[in-house]
Amino acid sequence: MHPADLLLVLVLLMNFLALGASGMRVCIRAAALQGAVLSVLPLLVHRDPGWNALAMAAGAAALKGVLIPGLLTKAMRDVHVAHEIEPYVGFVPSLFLGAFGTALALLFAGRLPLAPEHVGTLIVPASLATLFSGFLLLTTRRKAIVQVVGYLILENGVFVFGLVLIEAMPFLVEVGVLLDLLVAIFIMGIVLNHIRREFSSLDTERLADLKE
Amino acid sequence: MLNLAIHLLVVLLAPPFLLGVIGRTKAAFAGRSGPSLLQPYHDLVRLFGKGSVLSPTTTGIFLAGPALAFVAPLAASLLVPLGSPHAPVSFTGDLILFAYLFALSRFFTAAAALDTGSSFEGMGAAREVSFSCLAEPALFFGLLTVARISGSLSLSSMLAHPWSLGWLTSGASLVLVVAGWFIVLLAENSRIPFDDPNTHLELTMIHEVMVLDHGGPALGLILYGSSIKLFVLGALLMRVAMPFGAPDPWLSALVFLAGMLLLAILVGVVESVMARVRLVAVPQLLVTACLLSGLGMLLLAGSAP
Amino acid sequence: MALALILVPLAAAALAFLVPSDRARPLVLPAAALSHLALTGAALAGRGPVLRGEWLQLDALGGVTLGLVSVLFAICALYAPGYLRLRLDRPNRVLCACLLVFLSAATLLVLSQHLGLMWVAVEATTLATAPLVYFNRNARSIEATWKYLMIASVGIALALLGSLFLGYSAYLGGGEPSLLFATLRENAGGFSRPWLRAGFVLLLVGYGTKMGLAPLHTWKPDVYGEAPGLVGALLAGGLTSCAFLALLRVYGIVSAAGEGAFARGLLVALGLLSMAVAAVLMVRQRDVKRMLAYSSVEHMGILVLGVGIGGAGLAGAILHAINNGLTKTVLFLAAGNIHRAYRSKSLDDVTGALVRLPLSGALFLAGFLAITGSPPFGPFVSLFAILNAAVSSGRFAVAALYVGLLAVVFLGMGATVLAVVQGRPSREALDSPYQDNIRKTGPILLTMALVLLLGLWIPEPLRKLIAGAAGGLEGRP
Amino acid sequence: MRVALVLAAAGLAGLSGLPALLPGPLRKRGAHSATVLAVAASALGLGGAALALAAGRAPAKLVLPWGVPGGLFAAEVDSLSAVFLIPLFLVSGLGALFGESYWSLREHPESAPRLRLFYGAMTGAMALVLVARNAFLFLTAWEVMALAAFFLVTTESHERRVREAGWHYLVATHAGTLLLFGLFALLRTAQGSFEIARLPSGVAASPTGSAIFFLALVGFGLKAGLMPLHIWLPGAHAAAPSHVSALMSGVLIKMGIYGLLRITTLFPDPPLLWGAVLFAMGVASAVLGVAFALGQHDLKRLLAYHSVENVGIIAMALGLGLVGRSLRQPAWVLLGFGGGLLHVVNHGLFKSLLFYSAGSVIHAAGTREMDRLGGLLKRLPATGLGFLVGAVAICGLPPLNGFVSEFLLYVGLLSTLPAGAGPGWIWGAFAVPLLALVGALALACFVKAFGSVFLGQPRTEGAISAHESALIVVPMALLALLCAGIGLFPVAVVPFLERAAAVAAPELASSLPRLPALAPLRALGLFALGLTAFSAGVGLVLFRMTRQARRSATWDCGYAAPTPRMQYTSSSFASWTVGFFRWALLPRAKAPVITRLFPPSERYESHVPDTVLDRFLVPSLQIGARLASWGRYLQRGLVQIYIFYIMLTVVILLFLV
Repeated sequence: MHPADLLLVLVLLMNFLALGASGMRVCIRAAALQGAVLSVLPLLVHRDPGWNALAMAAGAAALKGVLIPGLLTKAMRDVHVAHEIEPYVGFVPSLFLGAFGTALALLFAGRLPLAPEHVGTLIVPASLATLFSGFLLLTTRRKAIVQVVGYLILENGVFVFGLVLIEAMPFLVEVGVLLDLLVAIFIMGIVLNHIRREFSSLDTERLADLKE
Repeated sequence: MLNLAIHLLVVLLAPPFLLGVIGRTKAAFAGRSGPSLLQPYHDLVRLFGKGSVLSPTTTGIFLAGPALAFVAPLAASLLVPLGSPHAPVSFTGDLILFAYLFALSRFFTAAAALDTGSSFEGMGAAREVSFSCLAEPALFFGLLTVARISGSLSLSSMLAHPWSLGWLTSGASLVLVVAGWFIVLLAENSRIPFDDPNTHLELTMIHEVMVLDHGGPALGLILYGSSIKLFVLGALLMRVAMPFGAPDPWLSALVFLAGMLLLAILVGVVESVMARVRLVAVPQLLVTACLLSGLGMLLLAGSAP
Repeated sequence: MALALILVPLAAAALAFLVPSDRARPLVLPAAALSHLALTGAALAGRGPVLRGEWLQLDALGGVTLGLVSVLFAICALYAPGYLRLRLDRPNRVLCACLLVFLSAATLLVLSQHLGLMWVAVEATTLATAPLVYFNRNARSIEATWKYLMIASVGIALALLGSLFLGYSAYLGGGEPSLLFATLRENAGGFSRPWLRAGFVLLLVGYGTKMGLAPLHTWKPDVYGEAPGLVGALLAGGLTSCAFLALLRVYGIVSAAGEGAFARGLLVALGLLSMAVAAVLMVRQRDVKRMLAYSSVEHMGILVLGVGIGGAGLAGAILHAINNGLTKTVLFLAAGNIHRAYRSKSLDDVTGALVRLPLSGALFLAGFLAITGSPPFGPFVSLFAILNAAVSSGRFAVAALYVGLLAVVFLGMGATVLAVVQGRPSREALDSPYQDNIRKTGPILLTMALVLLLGLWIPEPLRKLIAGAAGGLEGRP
Repeated sequence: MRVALVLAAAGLAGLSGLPALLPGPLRKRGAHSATVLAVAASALGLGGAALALAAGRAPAKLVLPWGVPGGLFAAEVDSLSAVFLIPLFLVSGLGALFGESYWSLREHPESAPRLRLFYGAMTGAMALVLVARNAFLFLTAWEVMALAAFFLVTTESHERRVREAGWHYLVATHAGTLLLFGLFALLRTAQGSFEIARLPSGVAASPTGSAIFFLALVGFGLKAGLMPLHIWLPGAHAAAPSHVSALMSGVLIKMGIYGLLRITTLFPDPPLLWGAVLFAMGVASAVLGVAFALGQHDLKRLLAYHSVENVGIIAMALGLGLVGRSLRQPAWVLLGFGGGLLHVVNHGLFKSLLFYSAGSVIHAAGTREMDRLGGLLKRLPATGLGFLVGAVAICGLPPLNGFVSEFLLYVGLLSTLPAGAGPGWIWGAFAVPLLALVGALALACFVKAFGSVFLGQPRTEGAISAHESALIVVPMALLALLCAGIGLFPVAVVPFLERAAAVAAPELASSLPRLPALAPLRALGLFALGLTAFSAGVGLVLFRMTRQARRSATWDCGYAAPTPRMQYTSSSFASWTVGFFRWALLPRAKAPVITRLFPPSERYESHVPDTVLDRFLVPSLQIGARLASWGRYLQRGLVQIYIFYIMLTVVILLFLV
């Protein structure tokens, strides 16, 4: 077993935690923990981690594990709304869907050709399962904050896949991660703030005036 | 030239006589002695001598109607061979011109009727133009049949065809066509059962109500023109209906005149034994004529070599 | 030269950010735009061969797009001062700066010859345009911005994943681990097929979201509806063309790998679907700008359909990107003027534009006729070229659907456009203070003249450029 | 030289409207110069077309490079083009003259400049359509023509009726243009280039060939107004200013005929089916067109439906010619194409005349409702006379031009009849009675129109105070003279028809007989002359005899107080014939139910809507729009659903991998 697989199992568990959480706080923490775990992964996968990899890991951990969840928690507190998530699809069905997706990801990944060093690792299935969980949160949750969490998890899924290329094409992975974070901060820091000011709510149903 | 002169003479002199014959036939049926055979001539002369009254509503169109009612049948007569094998004027497709000359006259008589502004004459004009929409195809189906059998596209050669032979080969078609044409003849000349010139109930009349406001020479021209029309259409019918060709021109002329007399008597008989049909039945009768002659054409097309 | 093209607008953005006056600041825009245009012209004139290993270069395809973006931006920049003078109620610092940042990002996108760098540039254009959408600072515009960012970010994330897939496909194929397009195309033959195909799908969805292909188009009506006409024009004409360029670059790799037929099948399907969805949603559309958004969805569909048909359709699609960009600019700017005059963009209030604003109304109508493919305007040439490609490749069903959908779109769009321009304006509309003037109609007129010109005569250099771009994508020199 | 002349005329006409746009003090002079330029362009174009006709079989061609993909500025003037160019330039020039006072700058300061601009553009574009020999050039000219016509139709777009008509027109014309896109795309695959030139034999029998023909039939048929593609025609003709209606009806719809004919000439071996289908559509258009015309109470809609009828007659003739080509019957070809093309010219002349007269009536009396007019012959004598000439001509009555072209068609149809020689095609003969029916119905319709507008007594105030302006009489007089001229001297047009027919049937060009050998036009002309002279003589005598006549009111049949409103109306006049066609016309009537002995005042209304447009197309489009509105559920505003779409797309597409 690859040492990274242990952590990847943790990542998968965090997906389920986020899907099953009924409170926003738990949800945010699950994403934060997932982000922090992921930041460490490149160091394990890399055969010869250099300084920049180390710096990347530290930066990512700080952002994903601390800064963003902190901001989200603050936003949540500022709105003074109920912390219940109020999903479109219930928690239990969400969990089942998540499990189904994970199973599918395992099946699907098994049929893809892999480089010898990646055969047998959980990288590809974990990535796909995380992506799927992110999508699930994005499409079934009502609160804007939880959607942001969903987006973060989606990003994490992409990041996990980046691990397979971290040696061949480090640039793509690193830049991608950084810019994605920039977007996340953008959405939260600025837009959430404006939404709160305009609507004094973060319920996305209030954000459905523009339609046919 | 001589041919033309004789032709014109016949066309100008003979038609009123037909009206006289019809009148006498009807009188005979009614058990009266009736007017003289020459009475229509007297009527015309009298009308041409009279003055006239014009409505201030009318315009020149009012006079154009009578003029064309006279000129068009006369012009059409030039295309039909009477007794002789050849008409004075003959060319490919002259049958179209023949039919359209009557249409020309119809246009102007109907317009002249509308010119008076009277709703009764308008009504008559409407009926006249509407019913001829149905008469026209019947006439044309017949012409087609005749053209097909004779293999020719000009009236002269169509009618000069040895019809005794035609009756032998395509008798069924010809019977249908002749029947259809006879109905058309009655309708186009406003005879019973379509129209009754003798009643004076404007609401029921077709052709006659159109000319209510015409008088004097104008009315004379109209009456004269309609008698020529009867004569010309009758000639067309009889040339096909009578399968007697005669080698001698004089003899053939005689046969022709006898045929015309026969036709006039026939019309008189029909007028005597039938009543005018209801107005709504008029289109049905005309559609029947269409179907008859159309069927004639169809039979022919079906049995084409 | 390449760096200058990217840095000049960036510097201008910084300058705009520093200028204190809302009145003076917009003037930075035309200045920067014209210098960018001049630089573009010079770059196009001196375009050299594509060098291996260079991350930023101007090839034929980039040349076409750069020219389009630069011209469009110049037109919008010329229009902007007049427009912003009307909107002094809002601070325009962020708007002006972000417009220029967008230009810089778009230029980067066009010039980049590297899959990752291109992705970064696409991301940057998204970030630069989000504040533009939020210019009006009301509930509707924040909603539009939120949806734009959410959907575009998801798309971008998928594009990143797709890029990674493509990279992994290359990695499995062995050879040089490089994401430069030239290298990718050279080595494409050995790539791992499943990863390549999956990567293309993800990139198609990702950049397709950015382009606005149905059913990924959902942000478009909201964003185009709520953004100022000027921004709508830049998004519909410039940004979508850049996204199209990104998609084309990816297509170039896939087709070099011998998977062109697979990619084209997907493109044809998505293209027709986009046209159909747009057509359906355009019927009885009462909001003028949303209608234009759906028209944009339709034309994005046409672009990928053209690529999907292949052959002459590819060149037709590239030409259509230009025509669509120019014509959309006409439509959005004219719609912007109409919006200002009527203070509404709904058919309930907007009617009789030809009476109220003879010039803007006429330009709007002309733009409509142009975009629906009427000769003698430019889009006719490209739409017809795509049809010809479909017919001559024997795809009659596609051709018939294409023509049929164009007809439905005409019906839907025409009903709305004619309702806008014909009839009599209301009292309130007649009394509103807005008046057309040369600053607000001149740029539109100029654009319309270009659209007409492209319908009657395509300059030789442009034709060569398009032929080169299409040839480059299909592996021909 | 000929091409250059025609192209110069097209260019001049196309730009002729520009001076009208001049602002301020130059406005008036600009409008005048626009008219002068348009007339000059017409003169130029007529010269070019006449030269081309005179030159005979050697067409003149001009090819210039053109910088659009596949485009080539290829223009050619052959006899076929020239036959269409003549009515085009004639009617456009006269129309410009007519419009100068009919739509003067003084009365219509807003729309007059625009009208002149698009009038010129449409004229120029039509000329270009007729000479274009390259698909790109053709389509460009075609659409400029179509769009200019749209702007002309919507000249009075502040009226709802006009907007609706314009919209219907725009949709129809754009649908047609899209079909033409398909047509030319297919033609290119068969041809190898965008050139409009002859195809190799065998293409016609292939699916591509059939597709080309049927696309052309529908695409061009939409412009020509063949039933049931005529949907836009009545509304647009009624909505446009009258001289524009004249140009549209007289010339624009013939562009559809021209296009169709031109496409068929590219095939050396058209199948029998093509001609038969065109022929059948022609019969349907002719019969139903005139039936619908009878049901109208709006003068211009009535005239518009007659355009449908006449296009039907033209299509019958061209169909006959095409059948003749398939069956190698030179006589049918010559009579069909000759008759059809002559009818194209004739219809251009008399329909313009009728529209000018109608325009003069509307201008003078302020209404187009025939039931509100009446007695105008006394107030507008020249207009009335013009209308009368047009009416007699359009009914195809001798001695005017309409008869000549219908005569050629009749003879052509009859010549399918004689048994024995050659393959039979008896359907041609069976159309003869139908054509006669059409003639009789047209006669009924024009008696109704002429009678209720010009004869009797004025029915309303507007009709009483009507007057006519002198300047609009000139174009009408010229057209009336031309109608009479062709009717009385039909031999004059024989060589042109022969040459044009030879172009239309290239493979038979050398074996075509002479037209007089088939149809005795000389005899016909002499007969017409004689008829005219004799009728004039009899009329004169009758006039002299009645000059002293007493004047007294029309006999009222005993009615106490007849009023002009009690005259037989146009609707009543047509009620019999509308009744014959109730199955197709589906007239709507609102009749009061009289229950009391002394009923209060009541209204009776009857109306004949267009069956295809109002009963079928508009309702089905509304249903379509309602169905489309379900599609809006796609866009419900929830970002979650939107992201779900993205996910779904990814999943589906990945499964396709």
